[in-house]
Amino acid sequence: MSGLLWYKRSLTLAVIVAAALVLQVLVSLQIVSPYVVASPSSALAAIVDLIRYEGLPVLFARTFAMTFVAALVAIVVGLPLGVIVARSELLRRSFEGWLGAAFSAPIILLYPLFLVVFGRGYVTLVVMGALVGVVPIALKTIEGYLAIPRVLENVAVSLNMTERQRLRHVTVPAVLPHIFAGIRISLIYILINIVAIDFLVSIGGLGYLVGAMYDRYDIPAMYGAILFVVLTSVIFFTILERCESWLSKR
Amino acid sequence: MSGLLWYKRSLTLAVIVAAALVLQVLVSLQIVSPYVVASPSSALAAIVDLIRYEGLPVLFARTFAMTFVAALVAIVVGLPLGVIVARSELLRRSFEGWLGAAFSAPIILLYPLFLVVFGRGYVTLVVMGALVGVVPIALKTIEGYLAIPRVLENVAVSLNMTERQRLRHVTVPAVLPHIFAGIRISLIYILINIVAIDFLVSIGGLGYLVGAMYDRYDIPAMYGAILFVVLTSVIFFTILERCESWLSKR
Amino acid sequence: MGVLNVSGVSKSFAVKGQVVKALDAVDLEVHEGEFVSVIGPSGCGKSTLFSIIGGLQPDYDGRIEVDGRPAVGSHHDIGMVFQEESTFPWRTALENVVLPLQVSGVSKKERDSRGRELIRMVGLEGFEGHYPSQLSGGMKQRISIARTFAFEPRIMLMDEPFGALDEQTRLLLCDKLLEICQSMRQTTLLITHNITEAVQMSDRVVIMSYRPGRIKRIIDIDLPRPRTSDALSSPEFGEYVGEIWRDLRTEASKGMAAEGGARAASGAA
Amino acid sequence: MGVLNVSGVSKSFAVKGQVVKALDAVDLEVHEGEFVSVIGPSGCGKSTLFSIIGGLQPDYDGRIEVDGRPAVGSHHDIGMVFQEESTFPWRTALENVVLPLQVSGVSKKERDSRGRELIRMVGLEGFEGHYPSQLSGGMKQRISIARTFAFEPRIMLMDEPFGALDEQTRLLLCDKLLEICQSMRQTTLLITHNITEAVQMSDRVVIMSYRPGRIKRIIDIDLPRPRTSDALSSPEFGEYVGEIWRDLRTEASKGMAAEGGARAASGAA
Amino acid sequence: QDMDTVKVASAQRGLWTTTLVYFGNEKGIFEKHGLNLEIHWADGGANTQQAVISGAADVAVATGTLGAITAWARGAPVQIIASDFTGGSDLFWYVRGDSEIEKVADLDGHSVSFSRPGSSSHLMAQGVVDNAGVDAEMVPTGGPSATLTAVMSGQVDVGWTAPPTVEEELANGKIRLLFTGNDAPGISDQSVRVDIANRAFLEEKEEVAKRFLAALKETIDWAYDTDEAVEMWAQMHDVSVEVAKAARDRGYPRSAMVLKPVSGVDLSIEQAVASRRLDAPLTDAQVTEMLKWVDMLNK
Ligand SMILES: Nc1ncnc2c1ncn2[C@@H]1O[C@H](COP(=O)(O)OP(=O)(O)OP(=O)(O)O)[C@@H](O)[C@H]1O
Ligand SMILES: Nc1ncnc2c1ncn2[C@@H]1O[C@H](COP(=O)(O)OP(=O)(O)OP(=O)(O)O)[C@@H](O)[C@H]1O
Ligand SMILES: [Mg+2]
Ligand SMILES: [Mg+2]
Repeated sequence: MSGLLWYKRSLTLAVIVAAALVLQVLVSLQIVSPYVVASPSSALAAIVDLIRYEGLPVLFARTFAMTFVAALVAIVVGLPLGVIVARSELLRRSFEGWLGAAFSAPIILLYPLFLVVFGRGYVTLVVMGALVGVVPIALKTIEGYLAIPRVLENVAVSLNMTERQRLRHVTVPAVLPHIFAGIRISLIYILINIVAIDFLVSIGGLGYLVGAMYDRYDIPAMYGAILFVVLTSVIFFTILERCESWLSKR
Repeated sequence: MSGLLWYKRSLTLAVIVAAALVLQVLVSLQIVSPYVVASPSSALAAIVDLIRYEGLPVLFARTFAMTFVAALVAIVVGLPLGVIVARSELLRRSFEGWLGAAFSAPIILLYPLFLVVFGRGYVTLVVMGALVGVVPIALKTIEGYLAIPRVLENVAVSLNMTERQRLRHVTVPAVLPHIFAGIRISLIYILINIVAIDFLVSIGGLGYLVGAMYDRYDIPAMYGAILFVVLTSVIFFTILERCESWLSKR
Repeated sequence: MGVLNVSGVSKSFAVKGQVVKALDAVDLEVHEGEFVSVIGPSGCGKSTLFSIIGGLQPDYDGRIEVDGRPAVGSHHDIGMVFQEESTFPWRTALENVVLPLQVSGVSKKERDSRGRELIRMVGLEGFEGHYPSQLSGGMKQRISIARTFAFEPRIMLMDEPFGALDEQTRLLLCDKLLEICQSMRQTTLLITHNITEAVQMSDRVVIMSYRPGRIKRIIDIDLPRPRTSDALSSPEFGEYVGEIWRDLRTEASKGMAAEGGARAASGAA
Repeated sequence: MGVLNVSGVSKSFAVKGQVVKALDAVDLEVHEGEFVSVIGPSGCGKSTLFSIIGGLQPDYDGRIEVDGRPAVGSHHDIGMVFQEESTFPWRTALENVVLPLQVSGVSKKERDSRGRELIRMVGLEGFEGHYPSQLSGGMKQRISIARTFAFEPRIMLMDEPFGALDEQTRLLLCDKLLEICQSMRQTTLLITHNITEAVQMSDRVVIMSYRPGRIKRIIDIDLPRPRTSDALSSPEFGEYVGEIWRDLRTEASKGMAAEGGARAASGAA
Repeated sequence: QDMDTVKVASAQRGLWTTTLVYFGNEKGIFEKHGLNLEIHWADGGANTQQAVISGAADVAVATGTLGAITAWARGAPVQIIASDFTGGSDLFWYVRGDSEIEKVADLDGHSVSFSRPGSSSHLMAQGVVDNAGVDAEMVPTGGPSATLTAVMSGQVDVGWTAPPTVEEELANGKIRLLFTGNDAPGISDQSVRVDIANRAFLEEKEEVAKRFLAALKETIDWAYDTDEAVEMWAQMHDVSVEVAKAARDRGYPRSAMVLKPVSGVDLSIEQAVASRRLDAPLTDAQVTEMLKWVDMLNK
């Protein structure tokens, strides 16, 4: 496994670096206007100032924390929801498909109202993040729950397992991978929503920073900030991977 | 098939109606503030005015058209991209996973720059929509392409099929379902992005309408407008379903 | 008076309105140390009978007795090997085999040593640490069998354990299983649709009719023990095979036609 | 001088660095109207040979000749039935069967009538409109076979067509196939790992060694024709089965051990 | 004595009127009145008012009159507590130096920007355009710097701004002045921006609100009697004090900075109805109700 994984990682890295280089050239040759796309080097350089003067670390920490909490909420709500729906034929039939589409519709447009209800603060971001995050987790949980091999459940019965043993030895390990897939998707949703709304109403996270830099028309700094948004998602994905392999090892 | 489908539809409908009723009650009992959530009835009522005074039909048509064009572009770009990547081991290894995550990162935040490049108009919306729409289509195409059963390709060879026959009888029918799944996802992305950006910079579609109603504190009208966003997605999904069953029938 | 007594067991399923009678008044008796096979065409109700005896299928007519005491629900004296591939993909071979011991709370140390022993018994030493995805179909089945032996059941209940394997692997595994069962005098009820397998292993072969699943005939196999697959070439062996096939052929033909129909019906849903 | 001549065919695969020799100098000759079976343990290279003869595997050593003319690439005179389930899920039974005709541009009207005829031939009348998902495994295989017959090949090349089916269904289908081939005097090369099947159908059985895949022995089956599965019970039949099994047993045992190892290796990747 | 905290929402950090409260706070004037301000910057229009409606802020300064009226009329829990700025002398509209637009009459078929719907810039631009009877497209472009980008990149033809953001570009001819807010009819004596407060806040802490407005008044006097505020302002935009001072006197005559009365309300209502923010004009009774706090709070 790990060998391949490592290979994959380094490949990805290579591609990213290559892309960066190309961009660098394009920009420095003015083929792409530096008022639209900052050269990677200048973006990286800008990060220094962002840290020194704009309190990047704090903002980064905030966005990270908000995403984390929102994800937790989404899991705490989405998981049971998924299980309930999966267990009920009727609910499932109706929830899947159309509602799925309707759900993923423009919740983000309602941000003003959430501002009204939850006030102009971190709570709003977390709530809206969690809201968009719940759906994929629930859906994937359903999927996983339905994918548990009947035969393994039969084995559990034939071995006279208790409910708890069965949960521990069959249900959880079987559903876990699906749940993690769900968490991955919802993490992206959550992060994008939190950052985007913060960008709009300047509540004080990476989104706000991106917005502020744009308002000053400091393009390199803006990209520097966006880099940190991407970094956030990468960090979360790494953590998730660890959790998963750790959990599935037991 | 159709019997079940019908059953599913009606179930969904039932759920929606039920939800609407509950909301209606909550709002009219002031349990939920009408400054936050409009009662479904008032939202529906507001639609009349939206049509009469705000040119809802035109705005709706615009958003619909923009989404449609963006989707077309996304398909035209994403499909070949997917095929190319699927065919190259190296590209695939690096594109999947991490880049997928990075991709789905906050493109929407770049809208100011797109305004600069493509001007403050429909083009920007279409371009940004297409941009976010490409990724899922490409990914699903890859998935589908890799899922073509080797044995069917062997059958094609053993029957001395020409490249065209092979494409028509094996590749296309095998990949089609995956592609459609991809189109569904990207349609949602596209619609949300187009509406959201339009909401921010009032270019003149449903997003602009939602924004305008919000600026006027006309909450029912705002929800009325949002309803039409959802309607748009529903229409697209219905069309897609038709296309798919029609295509797979031949 | 057998270890396992099945008397008058009937079972029907409601499939889209109409009722399918899967089992009809099945009587069956397995004695201590005996090896009995139930053979019948696909869809005749073998797995249904299997799950009823194993206690996975609570509602049925008739009675199941173990040592004369009525058996309800899953039973400590009955160990099951399933038709489908039933290893836990997230557990290594060893972890799969020791699962029953883990469930009944045996210490890690002890269960490991016993697990390794069982794995040796089914001839898989060296593969303790492999995951099912790294094993061939035949090896996975051997793991499932070892797992059930770890359960130390009085009665071993198997549903086409080798159904998914190619004939040669099957013949080899049958030899292996036969050897183990004979050495342990393991009471076994084997469900199969493979005639050679049934003849090769059994003291008695129970032939089932297609639908409703009834017991059509019981044949005593008196070939000398210990047996191996080499018996294949003996004329008596051929006799038995031929005799059983003559009985089954009609049933199987019925089955093949009907099955397609059934699938079509369900597929149309 | 046979219709199909395989001379000195060898093939190696590079699996993670080390080279696996799948086939080693295989010579084989199939005459007009003859039914030849190739039998060998799992992993001995049967499918490799199959795909080389069928022209799916262009790079190999040795020569394949049809009517004395070297055959390169997929060949109009060779029709293939695959080991894996190979019906097109998005086509009905009829549409599956007529695919070869459609490819070679036969008019809709004609190909339908011929398609129905073929479906009747394999005993599936009434299922023309069903999709594979609505058919049982046995029925799907019959569809694939009918599809290959629609191709009207001079040589029918089959890779374990019944490998996935239960023994009884297999016996019945073998009878069916046998009947068809005999009536059409269809030249056939059947690849199988089922001894009974080989003996029941063939004029000659080619036994392959495990690895590298070599031809270990060729046995002529002179049982009276027309044959059916009833021959099962005849002592000669048992003789042949026993004889072949004695040869195969050692190979199969080698296979079973090695295969697991191989899977482990590949699985570990 | 112990301090009362007032949460203040203000639009667009950097404009004279929106930032004055901040300067005053820095100077310590509010502290002197026993007030401890928490200022946060929204981006004008409905979002500033949302802060107050949601209770996230107690008061908002320098927010558009139209938006305030609409919010109040729709029953949102907000009250107008003072006039922030009267007349349109502080906002002006410009075109690129190379634009073919010479005068307002040339605006036909061109686009004119404003900050956000319902803001004072919206109302003035609309006024000028309507008055000239030209058919121009109205486009919300956000803050002055974003707007400058929009103009320079040709997204809009006419940009809006407020001193001293673009003094430099004006000087070196990159842009040309086209019209100011006062060119809109009736604007010169209309309260285009008001200060608003959350109703609950007013009812619970009327006396705090009084002190806030008193401090605000003192801040204004200080900002015109001394040059300290202007210096702060100049530093914020790093322009010379002279430039800043000129900008203040041209754009923000002291006469426009009276907290009371809120004038030109009828015109505002008229415009609100015209832009369909109100379904019907407010009755006199409603108007009195809407403005009652202005008199109660401003001594
Ligand atoms: N849960 C179920 N619901 C409805 N019908 C069922 C169910 N289980 C079995 N059946 C029906 O009962 C009959 C017997 O099924 P069963 O699986 O016992 O046959 P089988 O002999 O095990 O077949 P095979 O040899 O293919 O395993 C079949 O017709 C099947 O369709
Ligand atoms: N494409 C390939 N790449 C690498 N190794 C291969 C490939 N195809 C086959 N092999 C190896 O060649 C050997 C023969 O494979 P083949 O499939 O021909 O055996 P087989 O006799 O058909 O087995 P079975 O009876 O299970 O179908 C095996 O060891 C297999 O691992
Ligand atoms: Mg069964
Ligand atoms: Mg093979």
